[in-house]
Amino acid sequence: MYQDISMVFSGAAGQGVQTITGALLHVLKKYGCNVFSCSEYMSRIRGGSNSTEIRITEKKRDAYVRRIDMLFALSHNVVEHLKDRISSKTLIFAEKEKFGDQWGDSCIDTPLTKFAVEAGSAGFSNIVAAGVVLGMFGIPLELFTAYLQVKFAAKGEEIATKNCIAAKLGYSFGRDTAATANISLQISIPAAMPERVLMDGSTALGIGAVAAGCNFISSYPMSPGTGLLTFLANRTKEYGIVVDQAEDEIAAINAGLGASYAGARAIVTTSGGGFDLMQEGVSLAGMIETPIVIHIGQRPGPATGLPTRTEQGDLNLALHAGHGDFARVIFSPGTLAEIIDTTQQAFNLAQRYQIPVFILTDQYLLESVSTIEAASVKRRTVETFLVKTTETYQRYAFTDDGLSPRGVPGYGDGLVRVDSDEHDENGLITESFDIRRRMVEKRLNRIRSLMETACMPTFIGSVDQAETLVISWGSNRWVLEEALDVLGNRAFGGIHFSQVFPLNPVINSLFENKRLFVMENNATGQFADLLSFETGRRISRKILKATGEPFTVEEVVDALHQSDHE
Amino acid sequence: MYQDISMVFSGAAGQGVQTITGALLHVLKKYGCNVFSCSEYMSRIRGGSNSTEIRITEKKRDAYVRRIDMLFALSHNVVEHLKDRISSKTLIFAEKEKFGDQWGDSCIDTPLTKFAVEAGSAGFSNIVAAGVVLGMFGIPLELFTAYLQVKFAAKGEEIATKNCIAAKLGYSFGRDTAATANISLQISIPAAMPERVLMDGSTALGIGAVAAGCNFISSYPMSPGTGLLTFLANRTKEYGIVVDQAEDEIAAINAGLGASYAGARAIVTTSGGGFDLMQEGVSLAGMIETPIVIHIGQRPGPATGLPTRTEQGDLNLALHAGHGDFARVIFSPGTLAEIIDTTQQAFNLAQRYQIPVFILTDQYLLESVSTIEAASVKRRTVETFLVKTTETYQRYAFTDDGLSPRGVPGYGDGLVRVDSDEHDENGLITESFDIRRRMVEKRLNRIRSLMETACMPTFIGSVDQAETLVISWGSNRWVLEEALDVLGNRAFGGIHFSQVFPLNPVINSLFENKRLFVMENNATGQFADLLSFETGRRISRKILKATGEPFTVEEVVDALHQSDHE
Amino acid sequence: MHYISQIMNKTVTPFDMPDGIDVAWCPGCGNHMLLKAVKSALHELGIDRKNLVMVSGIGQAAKSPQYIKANMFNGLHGRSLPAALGIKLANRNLVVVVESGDGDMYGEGGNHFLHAIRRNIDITVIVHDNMVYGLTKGQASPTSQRGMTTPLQENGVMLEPFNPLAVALALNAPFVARAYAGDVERTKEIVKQAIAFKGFSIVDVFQPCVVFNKVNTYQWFKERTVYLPENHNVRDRTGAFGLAIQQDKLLLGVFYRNEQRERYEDQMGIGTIPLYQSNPLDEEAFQKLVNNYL
Amino acid sequence: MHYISQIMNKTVTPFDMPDGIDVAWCPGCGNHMLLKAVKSALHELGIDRKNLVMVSGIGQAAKSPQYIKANMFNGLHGRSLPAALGIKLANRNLVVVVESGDGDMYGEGGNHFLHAIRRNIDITVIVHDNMVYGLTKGQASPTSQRGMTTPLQENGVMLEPFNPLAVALALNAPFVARAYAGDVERTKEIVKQAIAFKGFSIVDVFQPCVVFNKVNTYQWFKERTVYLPENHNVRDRTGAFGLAIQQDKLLLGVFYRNEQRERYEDQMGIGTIPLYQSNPLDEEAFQKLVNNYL
Ligand SMILES: Cc1ncc(C[n+]2csc(CCOP(=O)(O)OP(=O)(O)O)c2C)c(N)n1
Ligand SMILES: Cc1ncc(C[n+]2csc(CCOP(=O)(O)OP(=O)(O)O)c2C)c(N)n1
Ligand code: SF4
Ligand code: SF4
Ligand SMILES: [Mg+2]
Ligand SMILES: [Mg+2]
Repeated sequence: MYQDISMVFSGAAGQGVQTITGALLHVLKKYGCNVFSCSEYMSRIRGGSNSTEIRITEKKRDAYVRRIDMLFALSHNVVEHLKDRISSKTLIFAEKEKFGDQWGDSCIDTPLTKFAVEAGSAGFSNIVAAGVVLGMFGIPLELFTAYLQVKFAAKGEEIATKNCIAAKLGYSFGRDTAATANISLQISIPAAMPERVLMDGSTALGIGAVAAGCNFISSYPMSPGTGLLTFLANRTKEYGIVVDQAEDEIAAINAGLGASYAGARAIVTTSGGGFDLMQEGVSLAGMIETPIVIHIGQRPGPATGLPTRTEQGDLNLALHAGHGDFARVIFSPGTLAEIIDTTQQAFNLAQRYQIPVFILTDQYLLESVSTIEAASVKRRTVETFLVKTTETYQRYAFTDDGLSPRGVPGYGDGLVRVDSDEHDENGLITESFDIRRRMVEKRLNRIRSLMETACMPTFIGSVDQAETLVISWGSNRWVLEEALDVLGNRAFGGIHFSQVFPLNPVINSLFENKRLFVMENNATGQFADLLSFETGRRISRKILKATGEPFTVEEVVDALHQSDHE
Repeated sequence: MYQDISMVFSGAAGQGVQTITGALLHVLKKYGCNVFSCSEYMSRIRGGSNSTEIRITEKKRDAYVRRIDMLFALSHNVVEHLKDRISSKTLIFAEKEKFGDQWGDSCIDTPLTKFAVEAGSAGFSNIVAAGVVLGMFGIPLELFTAYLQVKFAAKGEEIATKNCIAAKLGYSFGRDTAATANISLQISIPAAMPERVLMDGSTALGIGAVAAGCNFISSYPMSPGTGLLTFLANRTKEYGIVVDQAEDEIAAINAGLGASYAGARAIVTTSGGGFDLMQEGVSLAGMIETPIVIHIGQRPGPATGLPTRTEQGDLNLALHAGHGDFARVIFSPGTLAEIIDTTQQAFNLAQRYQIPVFILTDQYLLESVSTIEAASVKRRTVETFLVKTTETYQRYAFTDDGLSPRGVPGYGDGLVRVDSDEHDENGLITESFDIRRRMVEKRLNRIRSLMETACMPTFIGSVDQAETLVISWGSNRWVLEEALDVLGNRAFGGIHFSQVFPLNPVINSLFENKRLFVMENNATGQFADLLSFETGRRISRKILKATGEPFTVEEVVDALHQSDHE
Repeated sequence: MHYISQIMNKTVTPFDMPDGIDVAWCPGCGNHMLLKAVKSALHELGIDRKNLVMVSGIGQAAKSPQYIKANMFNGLHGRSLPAALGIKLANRNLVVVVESGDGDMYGEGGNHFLHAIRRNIDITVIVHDNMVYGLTKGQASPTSQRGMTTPLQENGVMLEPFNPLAVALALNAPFVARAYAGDVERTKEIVKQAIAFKGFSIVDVFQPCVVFNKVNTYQWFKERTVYLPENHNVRDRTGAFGLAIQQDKLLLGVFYRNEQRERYEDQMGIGTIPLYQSNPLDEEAFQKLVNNYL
Repeated sequence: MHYISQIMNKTVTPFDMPDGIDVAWCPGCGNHMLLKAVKSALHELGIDRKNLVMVSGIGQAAKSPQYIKANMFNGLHGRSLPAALGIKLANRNLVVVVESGDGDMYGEGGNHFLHAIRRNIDITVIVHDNMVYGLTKGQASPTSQRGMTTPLQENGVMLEPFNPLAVALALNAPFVARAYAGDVERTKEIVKQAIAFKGFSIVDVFQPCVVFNKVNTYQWFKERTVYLPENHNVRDRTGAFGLAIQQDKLLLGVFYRNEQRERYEDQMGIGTIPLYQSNPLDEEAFQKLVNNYL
């Protein structure tokens, strides 16, 4: 009897684990469950050992757990790969015919291939597997067959039908197994479930960008940043987006800036290593006061590091990227809603303040799939702040707030002249120290307004009464919430930052008389240091992890439990 | 009567101001004076307005002063260019025939061209000008003619002789002018002056690199970083240095790392914008644990900024350059001796700890000329830390201190395998989380030892008794010392950091019960922030300047004077 | 026509900057003549300066847009081409002309040079090829001749000079030309053809640097350059390659034209409405987008 | 010979890694065959693995050095050539072989490709040209054919494919060759010639990617490739260019050889003592250096 189940599907790259998990997530969501999945995989195209965790929970739980309740082993080395997460309670589903009896008593022989062949081809075994799960949990088969009909519609009726047969064979097997092994899912499904959408972080980012009026992207593929590029590339016609695959990251950001100068709403996407190469471009954005949104999908460094794994190690990089002083904003969303919303904010702020704005995500966030109420997905007004120029237009006119009205070439009677050298109000090279001084101030002054309007963090649990605040940013939003919930100790409250720079000075008051913990997925505690520096407060504890894996709920609970007894 | 004179020579680019100042510095030094010069110039090859200040002082004073005692105007727009620095006391030397009477009473008509033509050609007018100065101050003419003989030896006797005639004509004019205008230099020259060498910062850096056993540089020209590249390029044969002009900065650092991997002692030189492009390479150095020394000659950003001006704006950049966490060291010398010494330390530390080591300088430091006692220029032992490999050699063997013995290919029986991916002890790609964890620690652990052995800062004045410590780093060493001396207030003491990262924890005790001021040439106070973060102490005041000019002694005095009355 | 008179006798064009403006180039530099040729070409083509964007990187050559009254994007060293690409893709109504130096375009910017040509976007690239790094005081550039000594190359340049025409032809650039700044009139004509060409056009312009390049002087170019014959076959790519790598005479003119290559912006289906006029999603379209994931 | 038997029937060379090692390439990939060809070539040339450095960037191809028992510098994506340059200049006794992908070498690393050729340093560059980005899951690479659809190019690739041979010839690369991984034997022979060549040698190797490139398959290459005739004139640069840009048949073999070009390391006067053996200044030399500024 499971009230909160963690199932892991594991096999080699290319074995189609995604076919199983894609189907299950869809059907389970339709049925009304709360579902979540996250994936870990190797940097290779075929072979190796990858796995995807699916959680089915009554409460919304969008976080990675270490525990494996059921493991579907699709290749030999699965148990070796996951040994740290398998316990005596883990049920293993595997084909004994293929893998022998290596997994002992806890293994339920699951003849996927046999059923698949029965349905028409060994290729259907993934569908069989999904069927087994749905059968075990008594999820109506029709939901699955409906899904398959749609999915394989294009491939012709025969294929669709065979898939349905495979599904059904698996389903019956699952139902029987559940009965024998006394397996059941005890999750109450609300009668009237609000409409929910199901997607991964990259998709949310793409939706946010499209909603933000993004119409230009030039980028170079790099995991895990590529998802956004692919999302937009597949919607060029539909939304009028110009998509260019750049020859390198330097080209990407310079093309983005060129486009932005000419009036496009531009974004670039990359990961830490590619971003290193963009830094001179970031500095250019600062100098020419041209908006650009920069998405950094973080992964473990240094250098190539672990290209398909996760880390939150690029905060300092984003914070100090590009030589010279100028204003910037850094968002760090942790939920689908936050991704969609901060992405829109990012574009609007970039335009309003004529600055580079960063969105920091990571592999874990981008590739985790979860749900969100459709009605809560909000569109912000697309703000452009462009002016039609007159003949006397000056791109860098001095104004009270340091923001010069921004024109674009070809719109109005003026000329728009931007210069990476220090320049005067007209954009002409200058060596006047006086103008230099004023231009430096101009570029920095907007930080004040950016601070005052910075997003407030989210409170998790009883922040007021808590003695200790546990602070997270970015992808750790849900793991923190669940850990605090599991811990159930009112001495702990949570605070999550979906904007990490600049920080709203108001937060200082939150921290009064509190012990502060910061949890983050890097080796040194970059946000802890930033927070400590900006607020002048001591961080009592850094909960860190930099192995390339995300935090598990269990280890955060343990870490907090332990501190409680310190 | 001058006891400390500031002379400025100003003209258009290409007019040969350096001929005058080069000769004067040399002759005055030979005579036994303390001399210093610094230059400011526009980013152009011909025309515009540039100037060089020469100071002749009794005490050693290697700092820029705002005050101009004598101004040699070689072109029309000089006074316009320098108007903020000219006072009623400024004597202007100019050719009235050329420039008319625009400069009023304070102008001494100095017919440079006339004398030059008399000597054989208008081209000698710079020599005449130098002669005028030496004549005014009664420096023996022979010192000058000896200099000219050597300098023009290669060009034949006739040229040398004509130069000497020009010198003499200027000299007589100077002597006469001094008599009429009652000008004299009152500087006591010690009977036994120790031997001193005269050079600019770039030369000191070059000497440091050669002494450090540097034998490889691949770099791309960028002001003010090019000086070092040129220095080494002109000495390839003499010292066996391999010099490669790279196609871009990315190539430069990757070539440096390739060479270092193969056993070279490699350096790269650049400025902020070029360094942006090197960051992925810095990250690679961190990952493959391969030594590299990186010289950043700072200049004002963002972007192209003011390419020939000065700033200390790249500290944060160096501190956080490259994605991922790994150890690094940042030096920030402020005197010729410090440049020569820290450069040698940089190479040794890079080799010992297998890390990137930075040397941060700036245009002001690199292009200022001053003297140093020859005997105080010290050579450090060149430390290599290379091992001859055996067949079982593992490049990333785990050891107690995290430092694996470093071998190079072709030396010994082992293979040297380095990898930008996360790797095992053999350098092979790994996706083991456990090895990852240990490798991250390995790369970070050496920071502890680096902190403990970090250079202590230099104390200026009465640090113990002072209520307020004024802190500088890099090129502000001398301006701080002079300002404190001029101020003569025992409530102020100075501390100068020639290493800014990591900081030796011992410094914390120095700051006990002191008010802390930090002065630096940037807009936001980057070192002040770092210091405050690392020591947990409040910085009471940041004295900042980011106009592209260095600090003047006067403004630092004013700033401190003012705080004194706060 | 004599150099000085060419410069002084400045054509009045709508692209002239106000008289007071400080031109930072050295007297006698080929840049002045090339500037004149470019402004005249723009004028004679009847281009509206409000729709013209001059794009450059950093260097002496890259200052050109500072001296042309038009829109300007004076970006980073070596990065003019990506910026120009972004501009043109964001608004194809704009005339986009890139002016930069040999170091900027073929050194720091070499990778963009390769891939911009592959894209074939309708921009014109004019390279002030003085075979030296001017602004940074005389180091070798990619086009420096072997053996030339410089402050950095005291034993002479050791690398094979970069041949921009040959490389452009290898990439099937659709318009490849070479000019000589010393001949303002014919340079202007070549530049006009390049700008009028509907696709990526590259004009490498020999430009004497009177301060740092004492090898490739006005005299040197005068002796070695000769125009392609009238009957030169501009469609023969291999032939053009042979002429481009020829060393005894340096040929000038349009080497190659290929109107067949499809433009990037056309293939992408970019219309005439600039991106700054795109309409954001309305609520309905937004809901539709979200509802794809129901 | 049939693919599987070629791979299985693995020659035992001193460059083979221990058997347990996990080769991360897909079954059936052309990389396996190319690896075999390279290891055999190294073996037959009698190269001592202790003096061999395999250099690469990042990508599927760039994993090759992981599978070759020799010294290895597996650097950054696109940056293999500068690293190789540094290694060779630091110790010219080392045999330096670069192995990387088409994206790595001609995309991210394009600028280094240009300028490494200009230098003419004695290294060998073997490009696994699968006309796609393998490791990042199938986006277009610089050599992708126009029209090929990918996850990112759903309307097909729009850029002109990069022609590595033509560009190398434009830069006067002294050794330019093309091979096909499907023919291990002849590929091995070409690689041997390249490594034996005393200067910069480039071998572009067609390498089928069985997962992401469904256009340029084993079958496709088999139908289109043909070896250069025995009597091909390897000294005719313009002729080689014509053959390199030819589309109907894709030619294989050594297109061009030019022993005349001086090597960079020779021009620099680099001797056989590696830099790790250089002697630091003694006190006297140091004093002399300082005293220059008296
Ligand atoms: C990233 C970067 N690297 C180096 C520089 C320094 N720099 C400015 S211009 C230039 C060379 C210019 O040469 P070229 O493009 O030939 O122009 P020229 O001055 O000869 O006209 C260099 C190296 C820079 N501004 N930015
Ligand atoms: C700076 C940087 N940008 C992007 C990447 C991501 N990346 C890794 S390999 C690769 C492409 C590899 O293509 P190719 O060189 O053709 O090799 P293949 O996998 O096809 O053999 C990319 C884009 C990276 N590692 N570093
Ligand atoms: S340095 Fe050379 S290229 Fe630059 S302006 Fe002067 S003459 Fe012209
Ligand atoms: S993805 Fe393609 S290139 Fe990479 S190993 Fe697989 S088949 Fe080979
Ligand atoms: Mg040039
Ligand atoms: Mg490839």
